[in-house]
Amino acid sequence: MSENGNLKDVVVRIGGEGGEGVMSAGEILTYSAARSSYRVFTFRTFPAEIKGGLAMYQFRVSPYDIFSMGDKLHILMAFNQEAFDNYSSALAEDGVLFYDPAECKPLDNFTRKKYEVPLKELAMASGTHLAKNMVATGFLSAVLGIPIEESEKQIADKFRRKGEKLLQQNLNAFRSGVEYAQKYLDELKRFRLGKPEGKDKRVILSGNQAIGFGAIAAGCKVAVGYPITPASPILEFLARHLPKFGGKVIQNEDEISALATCVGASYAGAKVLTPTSGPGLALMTELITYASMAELPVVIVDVQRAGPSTGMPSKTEQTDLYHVVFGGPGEAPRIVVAPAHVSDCFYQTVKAFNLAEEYQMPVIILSDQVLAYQTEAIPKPNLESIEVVNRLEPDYESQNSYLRYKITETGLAPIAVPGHPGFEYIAPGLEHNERGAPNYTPKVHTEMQKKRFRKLDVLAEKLENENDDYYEVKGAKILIVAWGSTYGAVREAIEKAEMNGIKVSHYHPRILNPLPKRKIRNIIGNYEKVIVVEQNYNGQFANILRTFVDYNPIKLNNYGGIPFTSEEIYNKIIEVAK
Amino acid sequence: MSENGNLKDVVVRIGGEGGEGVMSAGEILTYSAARSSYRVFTFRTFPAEIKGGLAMYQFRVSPYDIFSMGDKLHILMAFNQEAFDNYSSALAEDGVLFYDPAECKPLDNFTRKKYEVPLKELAMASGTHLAKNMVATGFLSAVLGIPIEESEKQIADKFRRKGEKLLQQNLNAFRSGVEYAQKYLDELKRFRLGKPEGKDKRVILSGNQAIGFGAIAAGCKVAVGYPITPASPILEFLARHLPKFGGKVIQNEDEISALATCVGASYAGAKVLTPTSGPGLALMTELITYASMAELPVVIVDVQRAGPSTGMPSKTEQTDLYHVVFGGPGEAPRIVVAPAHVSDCFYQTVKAFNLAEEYQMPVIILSDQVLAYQTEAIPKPNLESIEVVNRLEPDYESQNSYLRYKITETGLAPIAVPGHPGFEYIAPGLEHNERGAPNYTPKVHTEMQKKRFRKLDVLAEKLENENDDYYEVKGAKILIVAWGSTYGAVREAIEKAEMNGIKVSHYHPRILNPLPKRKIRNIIGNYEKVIVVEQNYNGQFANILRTFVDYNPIKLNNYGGIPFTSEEIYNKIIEVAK
Amino acid sequence: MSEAIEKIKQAKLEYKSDVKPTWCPGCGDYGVLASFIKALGELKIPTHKLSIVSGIGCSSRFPHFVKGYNLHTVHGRALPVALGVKIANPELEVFVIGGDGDGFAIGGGHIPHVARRNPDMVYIILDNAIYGLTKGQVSPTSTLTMTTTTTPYGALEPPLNPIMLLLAYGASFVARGFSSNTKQLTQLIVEATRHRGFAVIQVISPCPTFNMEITFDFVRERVVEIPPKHDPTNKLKAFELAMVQDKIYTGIFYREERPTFEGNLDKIVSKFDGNIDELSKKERLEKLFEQFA
Amino acid sequence: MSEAIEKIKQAKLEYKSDVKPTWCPGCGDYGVLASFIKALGELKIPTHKLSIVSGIGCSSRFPHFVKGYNLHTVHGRALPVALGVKIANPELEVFVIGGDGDGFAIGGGHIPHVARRNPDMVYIILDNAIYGLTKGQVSPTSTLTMTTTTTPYGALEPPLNPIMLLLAYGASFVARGFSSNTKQLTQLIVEATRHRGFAVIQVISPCPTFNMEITFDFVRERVVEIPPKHDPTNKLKAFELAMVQDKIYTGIFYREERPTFEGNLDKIVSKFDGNIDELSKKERLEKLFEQFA
Ligand SMILES: Cc1ncc(C[n+]2csc(CCOP(=O)(O)OP(=O)(O)O)c2C)c(N)n1
Ligand SMILES: Cc1ncc(C[n+]2csc(CCOP(=O)(O)OP(=O)(O)O)c2C)c(N)n1
Ligand code: SF4
Ligand code: SF4
Ligand SMILES: [Mg+2]
Ligand SMILES: [Mg+2]
Repeated sequence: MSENGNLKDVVVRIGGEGGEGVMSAGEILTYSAARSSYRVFTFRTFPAEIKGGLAMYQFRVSPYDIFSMGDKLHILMAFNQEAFDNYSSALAEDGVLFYDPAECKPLDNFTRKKYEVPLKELAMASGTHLAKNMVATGFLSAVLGIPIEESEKQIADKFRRKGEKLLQQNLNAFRSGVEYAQKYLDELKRFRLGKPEGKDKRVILSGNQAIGFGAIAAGCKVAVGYPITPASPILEFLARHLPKFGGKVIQNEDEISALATCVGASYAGAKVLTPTSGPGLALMTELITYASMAELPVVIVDVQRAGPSTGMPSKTEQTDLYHVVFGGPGEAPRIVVAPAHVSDCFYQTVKAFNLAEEYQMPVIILSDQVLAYQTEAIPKPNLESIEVVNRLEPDYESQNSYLRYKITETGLAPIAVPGHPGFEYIAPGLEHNERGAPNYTPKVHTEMQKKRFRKLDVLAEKLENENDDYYEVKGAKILIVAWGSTYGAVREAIEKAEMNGIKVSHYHPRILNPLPKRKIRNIIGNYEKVIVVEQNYNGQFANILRTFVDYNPIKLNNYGGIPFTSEEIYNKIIEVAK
Repeated sequence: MSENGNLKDVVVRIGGEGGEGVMSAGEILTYSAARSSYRVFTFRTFPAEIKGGLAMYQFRVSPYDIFSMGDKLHILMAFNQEAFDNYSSALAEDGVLFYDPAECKPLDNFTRKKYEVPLKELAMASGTHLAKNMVATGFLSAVLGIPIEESEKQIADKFRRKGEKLLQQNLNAFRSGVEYAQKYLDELKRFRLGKPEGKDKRVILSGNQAIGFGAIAAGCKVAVGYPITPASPILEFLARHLPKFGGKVIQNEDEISALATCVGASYAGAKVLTPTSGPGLALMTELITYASMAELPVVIVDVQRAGPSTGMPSKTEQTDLYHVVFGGPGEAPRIVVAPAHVSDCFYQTVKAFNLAEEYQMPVIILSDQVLAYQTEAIPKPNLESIEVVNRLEPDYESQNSYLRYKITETGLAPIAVPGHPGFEYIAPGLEHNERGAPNYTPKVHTEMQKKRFRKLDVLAEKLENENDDYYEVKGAKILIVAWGSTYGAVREAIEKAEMNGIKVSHYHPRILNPLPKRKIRNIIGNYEKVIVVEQNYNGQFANILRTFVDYNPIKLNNYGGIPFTSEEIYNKIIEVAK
Repeated sequence: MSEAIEKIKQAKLEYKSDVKPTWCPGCGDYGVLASFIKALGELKIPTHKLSIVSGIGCSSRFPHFVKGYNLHTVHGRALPVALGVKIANPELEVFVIGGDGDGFAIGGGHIPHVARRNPDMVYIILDNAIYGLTKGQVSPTSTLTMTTTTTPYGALEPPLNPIMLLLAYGASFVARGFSSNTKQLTQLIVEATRHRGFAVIQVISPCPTFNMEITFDFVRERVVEIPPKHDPTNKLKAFELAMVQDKIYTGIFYREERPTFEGNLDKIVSKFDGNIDELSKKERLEKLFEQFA
Repeated sequence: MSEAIEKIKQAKLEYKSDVKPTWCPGCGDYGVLASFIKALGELKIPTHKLSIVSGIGCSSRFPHFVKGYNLHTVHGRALPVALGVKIANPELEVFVIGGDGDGFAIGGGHIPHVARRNPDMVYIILDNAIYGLTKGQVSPTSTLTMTTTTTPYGALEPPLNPIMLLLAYGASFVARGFSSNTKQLTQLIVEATRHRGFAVIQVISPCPTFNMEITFDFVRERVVEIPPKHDPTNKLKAFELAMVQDKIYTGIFYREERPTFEGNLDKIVSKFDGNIDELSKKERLEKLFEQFA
């Protein structure tokens, strides 16, 4: 809480039936806040079904910097009984419930403060029961003190295309929500947000969008995909925007062909990307090994969802790490990059393209469902600070006969781009000699396996000296190791621990394969206790650490399909600190 | 060497151009020896191309028990120069070369004994140059003392269908080979084999055939596959023989559909199998996770070949372990079984079917190219000793409503077989409640993940108390851990070490997932040095041990595409023992 | 058999499961579900002999809503899974139900091979010319130039013509229905089920949520029954009818009688006397071992 | 440019690579290779503008034997890989060469989608009605009842008819050749290459090692050139011709002119002024960021 008794940040969840407009209510509030320079953080789930099933939109808003979607709710807005039943227990001690009395009856044993908001009734009065969500939007804008005009502008944008009548009905609904809130405003004063800090230029992006931006900035020229939740928005973003940068985007008949087309385009000289999720990634397995064998740069984005099999397409999990590191028959080197938050999605995507070009192999970006849809108001990426790497081409003037797969100390040899006379070569899936011709002798296979893996060694060696993923706190005895989207929850848990006198360091590697083993051993060696936080059953990264640095850490796992709260992590810190 | 100066066993390699009949020469010799109660062991490679390229057939024959294909060659029969160039260095100190002077000129610096055998000339004299291989067969029969009549019977069987003329030409060629040998017989006396020990009934099987027999014995009713080297012979064996046991075999349009059809047949109540190799296995990844999620028994045989990608289809490697243990997005439990030798192929396949039925999940049998084609004269499997397990079905008289995915202590619940009224259920790929209906709540997903993995815990616990894969030598300070087809080479290396005064124990687990961790820790704890022997670059099983029992062993790896010799392993033992 | 079991048996004609459809209001798939259940009733198929297999998609949720020994598998693989169900237990009435994307995009490689094999099963394609479940991407049957989330500047490829494909593959019963014409659709499903062989019905089943081109109105304006004079055993004529673009013909384009796959497989097995118990199995195995001795 | 480069350029019409074909003596594929190289010479395609893409199979070894910017990919995926090559560099002359199994079994799901897109490339199917490389298993074009290693009791399914499939998919040039008729085949390859769009040639290319039914003699007895009166723009007539079973027609069944896929893609890009350098790229990115602020 800030000095005047107001909350420093407010966590709001809106819950209702899929199709009731929960998402658009949340989005309007988010954008209005962010455009007014507030920090915002969002998280959402929806049922995999199109209509029906419980949907929720959660956002956290603050005038100060925040790292995650927050833990306990300060506000729950329940459109119906199911939302109350499922979410009311997530309310903080001092949290409040807003509910539509027409659709929801809080149970007798519910002890938090509750307020009726007659969503349906007010919507009907505005002309359509479909505008329930606009009533809620107005009501929450007023309670939080988010500028009304911003929201109205958005509603106007949203409904203009759909006709004047609908627009008016929705605006009226919004206003009736604002008005209805007035009677509670005094009582709810502590939810009103202060003026935001700083005024840096921000853009509001989801993780998926930030990856799309990263691809464009890195020079992606061909993107091919097959729709799959929660990765489709990347393909959709690129389909709309990549052509503006001379790029070509196509939806193929499946994931196998999506990666196949990327492989062909990469051979022909283009930077390529294909976005997918678990089931699609599984189908790409064979071609990943081909790209690794033929040493072609490709970037694959795996937006993880909860598995196994079709699993829970609209829920989150970090369960594909094993597959991207160890999956695939034979032994085929690849690089794995895991962004930690929305702005990181942008920078790590640029890095992924650079690594693919430099190391001539598949690079897999591991995102997940939370990061995919999480919307954050991030500082606008600085394009000047970005370095773009392009593949090393041979000296086309050279008179030496061209050896595409020359065995070198680094494992790397220049890639000829088709169209250059005298540099014709074949990209083979068979084991091959330096020219690419099939060769199955033990010597050649042994040397070629070493050569291909040597490229990972070169990268690992570089990583030994990079430290931007290590957040060291002097005097800490506990280290948290985590990866991917758990970043924010970990940082907030560490802040909370610090406030309670426990110092904790944080190592959050962005490149998960290869690993800088000496560096990790050194880091780990400085702590009495190491906790690996990840969202899966097996403790996949923890197990990888056991293998590669022979260290058996404490594991904190969660695998219910919804992200860690910082409280879960904080509690573990307390437990371990004892 | 045995007392009279004769060799205890003889290792022979025949090398020539693909299409010159190297394989059939080898096979005739093998069968003749085995039918005369000799122990035999074979190994072969051929070029992935159909015709052309170097092909070789190696066999080791002995009147006494043997475990592997042997190391250095006693005899090399070179059909052409390429065979000499590639294989002459594999000859033992006292090994001898037989070569066709028309096609091959030993280099001047070749120091071993060499003998001309005019294969082509003698073949032409018999009527066709195509019968070179028969000349060689006759010559080697005489040198080794393998009964001539057995070979003649086989030649007759082989050529009868092709017409009397061809048959006579080949028989003549064979006989001229026998005759030609007479002049060397004295000088080559030490290669003549003694009378074989024992007279137990033996069958001559390759690993692939033994797997086919195992499937039939276990009650397989549907086999579906897509051809791929080196797994096709399993499908071909079953296509011919399974219908005799009421089973159905089909070749599908790809590996995805092959596993899909197996999954459907398993649901309908049949025991199913699909054989494949790396690239096909990669394509099955998604459906493996589905079978795991829907808890359907399926047996997949992965006959490993050298990778990555298309790699070296006709060469061997143990590089799919990572994929079968860790591959697949989400977290989907599965069992991995690795037979160690030909007779083990039979028994482990029966076990794989039993495990699939009992634990209701995919079971992957990891074989490899050597084991696939290696022919061994094994004691005829005793069908009475075999236990066949069938899936647990519900009590169809029960009045309780049927919960296919009931959460139980073992994770197991009965599977209803279609056709029983009142027990209809859906096999879902989505996360589901106990009835199979979609459910995405954190509680259900968490409990279901635990339930599915609990089945592996139950199996691992059982394995803690089984010790038939541990060959303990009292007083040994060194332990070799190995898996799959390296068995024979390891056993012979250990025998050799023992003869040289170094005691070595051997742990050769057949089930590679799940692992009995306490048992392994106990075993390992008894040794000063532990060497993990495997045929891959990364040391996959060694790394798995690091993860699951926190032990970092010494690694012995080889990844050239041809199997370990016992000498390589023996040398490592010597090095480690120092 | 206990009383309870008797009761369950009597209740077997109640086809609806206790999972409620989650389709959008107005989705064409409701009409197909209704027709399907009516057809099952008419055919008197007991639920324990029923097996519905699907892939992934809005339409592929179908098997959750009907009682039976069903499988809700992975995207695009329903047909080969169903083939396995049928060959392992030819007694079951097997239906495959799924969408245009599931069938003709990711699953497109399986249809030719199942079609030419001619297993006795029914494949109902709920064609809405869009990816519904993933929220509105272009599908193989979407119209040329159609804008969708992944084709913001218009689709670049002419749609596939499912009827032509199935004719070319050798499906032995090929028909088209419209989800709003439940009477005709019910009859098509009944006939397809009675047909011995691989019977396919393409059902035009609009998605009012995401497809703004192939709407109910669009279809209604173009739908025409195949003229009764059409000879459904003439494949070339069927092609001709299928090539018509300005009308949407419904009814049976083609039918032919030929041996079923499971029947052919049984013929192989019965070469060897199919009556196998544990004892004769062991005897036969011993005999087979002899061949390798 | 140095002298050496000049020399390489002059040598560009020597198409043979230094990898020697490893096909069996007598394999039909030799005739196709000869015809292909002749056609390249006639078309004067320089090797640095040539890209041959294949999957896996005896026939798929093809790109190793011809100089070019080639890819020898994985089983069944040559077409989508080639599509990528073409869209990333429309200047290249792209050929896909592979077998009946590679194309119609494991790769069968890709053909419809590449065909309807109509990229300007040539697909040559070396159809031996068998799996050669894996030593003699049944293929999608093997004849009904054929015995092979995996069908010891005879194949149970009628073969697919590649020409009919390609017509149904919307391929814009569909032809058939015979590996022994290298003169006709060379001309078909030349015409297919000149055709702007997706051109497919099914070449009957017998496998004397494993296919004892579709032998050279068998084909020679049945092969007939398509009568010159055939109108290759009439799709229904093309179907009729393709359905003939007792003869093996060779020549062009069908051709049609329509926009190419890469052309369509370029149209989208050119909506936005395709001249992009690093500077304008940054400007455009900044503008795009504005939309999200
Ligand atoms: C391997 C894989 N790729 C992608 C998806 C995502 N996905 C689910 S349904 C679907 C397409 C749905 O379209 P359609 O089959 O036409 O069914 P509809 O929803 O329109 O009924 C896709 C792409 C998936 N589940 N699995
Ligand atoms: C995923 C995968 N499955 C199976 C194989 C094995 N395989 C290699 S070639 C081939 C079929 C060859 O037949 P075809 O395409 O007709 O070519 P041909 O050899 O007859 O020219 C198969 C099944 C493979 N390489 N990859
Ligand atoms: S999205 Fe379309 S297909 Fe899916 S349920 Fe809604 S209306 Fe039906
Ligand atoms: S096996 Fe057949 S297709 Fe392959 S090279 Fe030999 S003849 Fe040609
Ligand atoms: Mg659809
Ligand atoms: Mg073929």
